[in-house]
Amino acid sequence: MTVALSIVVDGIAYGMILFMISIGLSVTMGLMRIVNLAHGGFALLGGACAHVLTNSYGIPFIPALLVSVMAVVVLALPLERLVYRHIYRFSELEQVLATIGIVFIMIASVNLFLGSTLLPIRMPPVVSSPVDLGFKVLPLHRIIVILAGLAVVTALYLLVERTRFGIYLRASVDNQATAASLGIDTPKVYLAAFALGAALAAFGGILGAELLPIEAYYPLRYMVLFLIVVAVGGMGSIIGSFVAALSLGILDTAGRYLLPDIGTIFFFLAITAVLALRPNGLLVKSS
Amino acid sequence: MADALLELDSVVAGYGATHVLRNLSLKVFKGERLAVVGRNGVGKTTTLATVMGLTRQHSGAIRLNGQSIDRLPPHMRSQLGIGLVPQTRDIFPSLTVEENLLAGVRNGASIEEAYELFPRLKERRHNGGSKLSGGEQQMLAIARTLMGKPHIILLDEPLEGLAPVICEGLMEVFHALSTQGKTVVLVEQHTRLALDFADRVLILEQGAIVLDASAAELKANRDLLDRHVGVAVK
Amino acid sequence: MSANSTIAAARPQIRGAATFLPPIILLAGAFVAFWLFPYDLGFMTRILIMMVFVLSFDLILGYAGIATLGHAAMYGCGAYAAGLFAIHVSADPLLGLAIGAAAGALIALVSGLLLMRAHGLSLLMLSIAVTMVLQETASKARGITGGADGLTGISMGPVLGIFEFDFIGKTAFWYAFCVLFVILLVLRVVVASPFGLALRGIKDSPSRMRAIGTPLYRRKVAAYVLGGAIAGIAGALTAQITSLVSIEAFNFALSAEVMVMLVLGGAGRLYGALIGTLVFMTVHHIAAGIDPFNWLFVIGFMVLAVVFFLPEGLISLPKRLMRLD
Amino acid sequence: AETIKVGVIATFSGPNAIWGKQFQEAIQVYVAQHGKEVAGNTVEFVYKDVGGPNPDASKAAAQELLIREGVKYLAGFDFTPNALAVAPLITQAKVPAVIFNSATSAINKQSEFFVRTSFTLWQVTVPAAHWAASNGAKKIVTAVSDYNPGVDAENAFVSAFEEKGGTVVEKIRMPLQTTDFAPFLQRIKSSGADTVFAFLPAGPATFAFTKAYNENGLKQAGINFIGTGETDESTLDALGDQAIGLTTAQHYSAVHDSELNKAFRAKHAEMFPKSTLNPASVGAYDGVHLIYKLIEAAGTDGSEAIEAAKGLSWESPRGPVSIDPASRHVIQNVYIRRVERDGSRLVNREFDVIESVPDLGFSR
Amino acid sequence: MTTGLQVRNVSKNFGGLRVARDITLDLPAGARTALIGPNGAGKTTFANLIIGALEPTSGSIYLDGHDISKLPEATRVGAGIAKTFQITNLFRSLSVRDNVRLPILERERRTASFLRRYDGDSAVEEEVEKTLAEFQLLPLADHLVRNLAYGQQRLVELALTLSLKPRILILDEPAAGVPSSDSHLIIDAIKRLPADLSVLIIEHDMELVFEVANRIIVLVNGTILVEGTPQEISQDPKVRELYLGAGHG
Ligand SMILES: Nc1ncnc2c1ncn2[C@@H]1O[C@H](COP(=O)(O)OP(=O)(O)OP(=O)(O)O)[C@@H](O)[C@H]1O
Ligand SMILES: Nc1ncnc2c1ncn2[C@@H]1O[C@H](COP(=O)(O)OP(=O)(O)OP(=O)(O)O)[C@@H](O)[C@H]1O
Ligand SMILES: [Mg+2]
Ligand SMILES: [Mg+2]
Repeated sequence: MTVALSIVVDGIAYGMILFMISIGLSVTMGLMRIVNLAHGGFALLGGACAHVLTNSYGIPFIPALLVSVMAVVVLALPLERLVYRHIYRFSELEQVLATIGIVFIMIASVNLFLGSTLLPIRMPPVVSSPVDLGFKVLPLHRIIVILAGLAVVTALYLLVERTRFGIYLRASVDNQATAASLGIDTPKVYLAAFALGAALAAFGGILGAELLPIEAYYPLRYMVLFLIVVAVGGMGSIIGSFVAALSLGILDTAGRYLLPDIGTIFFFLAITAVLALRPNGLLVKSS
Repeated sequence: MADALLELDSVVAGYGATHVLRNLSLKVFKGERLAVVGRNGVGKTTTLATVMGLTRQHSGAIRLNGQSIDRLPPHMRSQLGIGLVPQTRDIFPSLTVEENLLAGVRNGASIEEAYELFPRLKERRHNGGSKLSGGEQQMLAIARTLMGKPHIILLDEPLEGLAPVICEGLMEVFHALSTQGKTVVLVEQHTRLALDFADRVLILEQGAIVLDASAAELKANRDLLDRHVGVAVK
Repeated sequence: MSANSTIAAARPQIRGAATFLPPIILLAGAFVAFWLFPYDLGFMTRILIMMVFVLSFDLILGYAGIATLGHAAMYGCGAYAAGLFAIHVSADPLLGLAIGAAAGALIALVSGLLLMRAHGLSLLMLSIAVTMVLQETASKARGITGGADGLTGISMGPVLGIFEFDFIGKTAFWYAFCVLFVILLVLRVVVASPFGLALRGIKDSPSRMRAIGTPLYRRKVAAYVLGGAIAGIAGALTAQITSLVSIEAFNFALSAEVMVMLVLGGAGRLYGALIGTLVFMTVHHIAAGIDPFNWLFVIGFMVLAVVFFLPEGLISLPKRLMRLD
Repeated sequence: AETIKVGVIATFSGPNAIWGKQFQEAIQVYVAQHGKEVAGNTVEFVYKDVGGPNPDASKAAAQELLIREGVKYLAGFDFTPNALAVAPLITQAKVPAVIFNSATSAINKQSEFFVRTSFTLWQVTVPAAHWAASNGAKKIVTAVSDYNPGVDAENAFVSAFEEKGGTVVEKIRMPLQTTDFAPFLQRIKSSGADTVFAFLPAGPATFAFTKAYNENGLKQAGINFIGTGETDESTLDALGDQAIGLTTAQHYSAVHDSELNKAFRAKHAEMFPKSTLNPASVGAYDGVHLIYKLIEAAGTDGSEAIEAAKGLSWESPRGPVSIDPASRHVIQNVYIRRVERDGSRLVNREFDVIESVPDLGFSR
Repeated sequence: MTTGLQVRNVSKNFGGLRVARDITLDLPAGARTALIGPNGAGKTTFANLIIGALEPTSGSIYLDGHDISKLPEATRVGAGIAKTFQITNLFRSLSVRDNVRLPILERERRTASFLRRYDGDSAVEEEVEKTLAEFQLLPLADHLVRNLAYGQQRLVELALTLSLKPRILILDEPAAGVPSSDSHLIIDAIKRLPADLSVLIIEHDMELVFEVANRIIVLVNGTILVEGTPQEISQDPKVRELYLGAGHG
């Protein structure tokens, strides 16, 4: 019984971190439909920035977090104007190639300035202090991530499904020429969505750094993990990504509790089963 | 004659490096009903798409109300009052019918107007755009463009795939629009329909206008049409 | 009608030159490389093996349009099968290749039965999952595979009973080249066959393909198995020439790199696969030699430049240049 | 007099580039201290990047070095497969290869021409187990990453600990891909052990594990930590305060207290102010020292050089070392250290020593 | 044995929407049947049920007396049922010639062979050229389909489907997008079809329907409203009200 409870609590805590670090990809890849392998790159840049701010300049965590997210947005805007804007029109394979190129350059840049070792982000000690939930001890940090995750999923859901911006975004992605002929300023819509994706990537990267520590090769090391969440969640579905991240978190945690020896095999076999049964995502019944 | 509402002046345009329109010039006047006819592949769609800014324009000028618009991106042209109903309909598949309409709403238009025009759409309002029948898609495409309250409406074979009753109704709608002062440009394969509807008819061949005549003149002079468009006009 | 640039393909008349020229260039290239860079045979052999591997992926991705990120599965299985075969059964290289091909084909068949029902992102993830499971299995089966330390103790007999593998790597080079050449010829026949045309049809419009009565799934599995067999051969070559198999053979990075090389060169064109591999590996080698810490910049910018200026891949460069004047 | 080339095969790019960097810096420090001239010959180092564990690239690099560059000694080798891949080549070419890092005992069996100046897992893990047993550990749980080095470490620790009469209550193998260690820490906590022996690859895994060790309250629960390379100097600062108090057994600490090491550290700090020393550094430093000695003794004759290496002993920055003639592996002291804060940096402070330990895994 | 296609009590629901309700009809060999009806009546859906792209919720379909309701699409095509797409669906990055060649090769069961060239069979090549000529597509033969104007693509669509030489042919709005000046190409092609072929035409162009069909079925809201000769249908007041409007008769 306590094992089951532990699995659920640890699983949700882990799953929420998965959600936070991959939700940005859900926006760029799922909604905007760019195969954005550079997603981790934005998380890396955000994390590296937060590392420099907290470690080298001693800036407290919260302001460093905000500044880093802003910095990534500021970087993403010209990048979108100059590079990504052309990438939208590419075929999927060309997008793979282009975004891999971008991610290589991001990695090389971080590597050049900060080296290839871990780039820890200093947090106030209280953040990592254990909180006793009665049946279980959970670090405060995880509780913060859980709350942040819930806030993000709600806000994004409302934005995409309930606002004109959401409609404009989905329309522009479906058919840019037609959306433009209807008077939708597609470049601006894309720019905003892309900046949102990059901001979420940075935000998630920094909050998730406790588990997936930032280092130059971060984007490549965890690329598969990000992709899995989006695939299991279903392209373009915010709620889907959320459910997928939590389920994967619980699944992976259960594997570690119950079948530690074959944890990895179990995890991937489970994913295979899920994708075979629900190829379009957890929440979408295959027709 | 008054100044043209829309004017194309020696426009050369196409896709990539290919030229489809070769020195095309035409004028459309306010409140006019203009039909464009021609065989397959002569550039009718390309003409409309070029006005909208969706092709690559190599040279020439496009003016709306005397203002040059050929540097403007499509959405600015749309905001200036040009509306296009594309031949391929291009319904947004990941939006519902209602959201498709909302995507086009501007200038305080209400989607109830669209539902009045096409009750069928109201029945299917929560259906995904990709799950409509061919004719329903056509209705949605027309309604969606009208949601932007355009002054000049470019219709690319809007009747294709619609039931005859609906076609009749639609032609009446187009008529009504033009009596409200809107300008309608209709590309149509069915020459008879086009002649019945339009004041003036342009015949396109190989990316250029080969004939510009009033509908009445053409009706009277059938062999002129035959020569340019083909044998099947009955 | 519109301009000539929309003409699809060369008419049959000029096919003669197109048929024989490229293999001759390839052959000549090998001799020139062998003669010019006698000290780089080890590296050039790696390129040749990689070319075989990328070619096998071209059949699947470039022709049939099946995008996977787990092509290393077949490569790794081929490598382990050939390695274990050499240790426990026979040191004959050609037999080993056959075993590698069989292993690649087998794993492609088994996984393909599942994978070929999937599409898009979920196909990508499924193919990754298959590779991960294989890698983890190889890592845990230390008694058989040597685990993370690698499978050691492979020592190969002479090719055809005549050509011993030598220290400088001459035999290895020509051995790998001959395998590449044969595979290339085989693939040329395959892609110009009705089967090859059907694969291109599948890539273009699966729903239409079904509507003309093609058993889509069977064709896709067949293509996957054929690609898998060739990937298995590439893996077997590595095992035989390096005399060691490591679990890195199943690496995700390898699968991804193969895709990058293919798209870089031009997918759906056999010679695109060859050019992409050659350019990617050579640039990587030279850049890493000059500045091992920062070569990633070079690769990153090269890849970006190619997608932006040569969207059909490096193979379209001559066409582009010709169009300039 | 001639120019004698030494080929260094290591990882200079990719996520594991730290190895090549540490090697190269140590080599340059050694050369700066001792000059390039050995017995009238000039020694030149040629570096080859293999980008990580990649035996194909390693073999091709060795071929190129041996044939084109005509190197007389090979050196480097961070990952085991990379070393294993060159075994047939060096045997055939009779060129000694000095291993600066790869820690699997079996490598030296694959060729007579391998000599190793680093350590093996058995060499440091057995002393760790013995030390733990004689310092109050009764019940132990092992938690290792599930790959060959981890399993090696587990075997070494368990056998040595049980030999000393201790009990191993649980053996946990954690998948390499693990990012969230909370479930494992939970198991460790509830296993009833008083000490956990951990082995993980340095980098993200160690970071997340030590973090989880603290956050899940293991320290408060009185479960001691003992490890080997987890507090490697290259990641120590990144681990931060959570690492303080962690106990490890290793053959070298950057703050080892000796004149030789002080000189090494000072020169290194002068040449590479942003960098830090770690066990890989001393492996390379001593490796170069060994190569110099071999050149003195045998010039470019590989077979003779290997003979000369056997039994050679010298004073290293890590303390006294010698080459075991049987295993061609370095015999050295293993130190028990604890992480402490020293000014702005964290250090591995030595507080106990097990002397003259050979490669205990070679004969297994 | 009954020849041709029999549809028995077929229904299809999309969630709560009933698009086909208990449809029963026969398509005997040699028939020229037109299926008309308001937009969204379920015509395309019905065609998809016959071809096997959709599975019926209930009911069965027989071909020459054999139940084919459970067979996959590809098998049904192999058995001689073919359909054109209402929304053009072609091999866009292949040439026009290859678009016609592929179905012929498939029909001849050649696409599993990989030892000979795809253009190596003279009989097939002859047929390809003949088909292209019939639709006046020869000048475009080497163009990629994606570079053709929409109307030209419609012609390729038809040519491609006819190359399958089916016994049951379903044409979903074959003339949509084809100018009236060229619709004779389509009418001619339909008229040239072998006499024993059963054709089901879905079309809103009444001129075409009246020209080629000898029987018309009117589908409204997923059920068959009436069935009859062109004469009867064009006089039917209900059909006029629901579908034809004032302009026809
Ligand atoms: N996307 C494209 N890329 C390249 N060429 C194109 C493209 N679309 C159309 N074309 C070519 O441009 C020419 C004109 O096409 P357009 O679609 O304007 O003709 P159209 O008069 O509208 O024909 P239809 O009556 O068939 O709709 C055709 O020859 C066609 O092949
Ligand atoms: N996959 C689907 N899911 C839900 N509804 C669907 C789906 N496919 C079709 N429909 C609905 O079923 C109805 C019938 O569609 P169908 O395409 O068969 O009409 P149709 O008679 O061919 O019309 P048209 O003449 O306009 O082409 C339409 O209202 C359509 O919206
Ligand atoms: Mg058109
Ligand atoms: Mg229809």
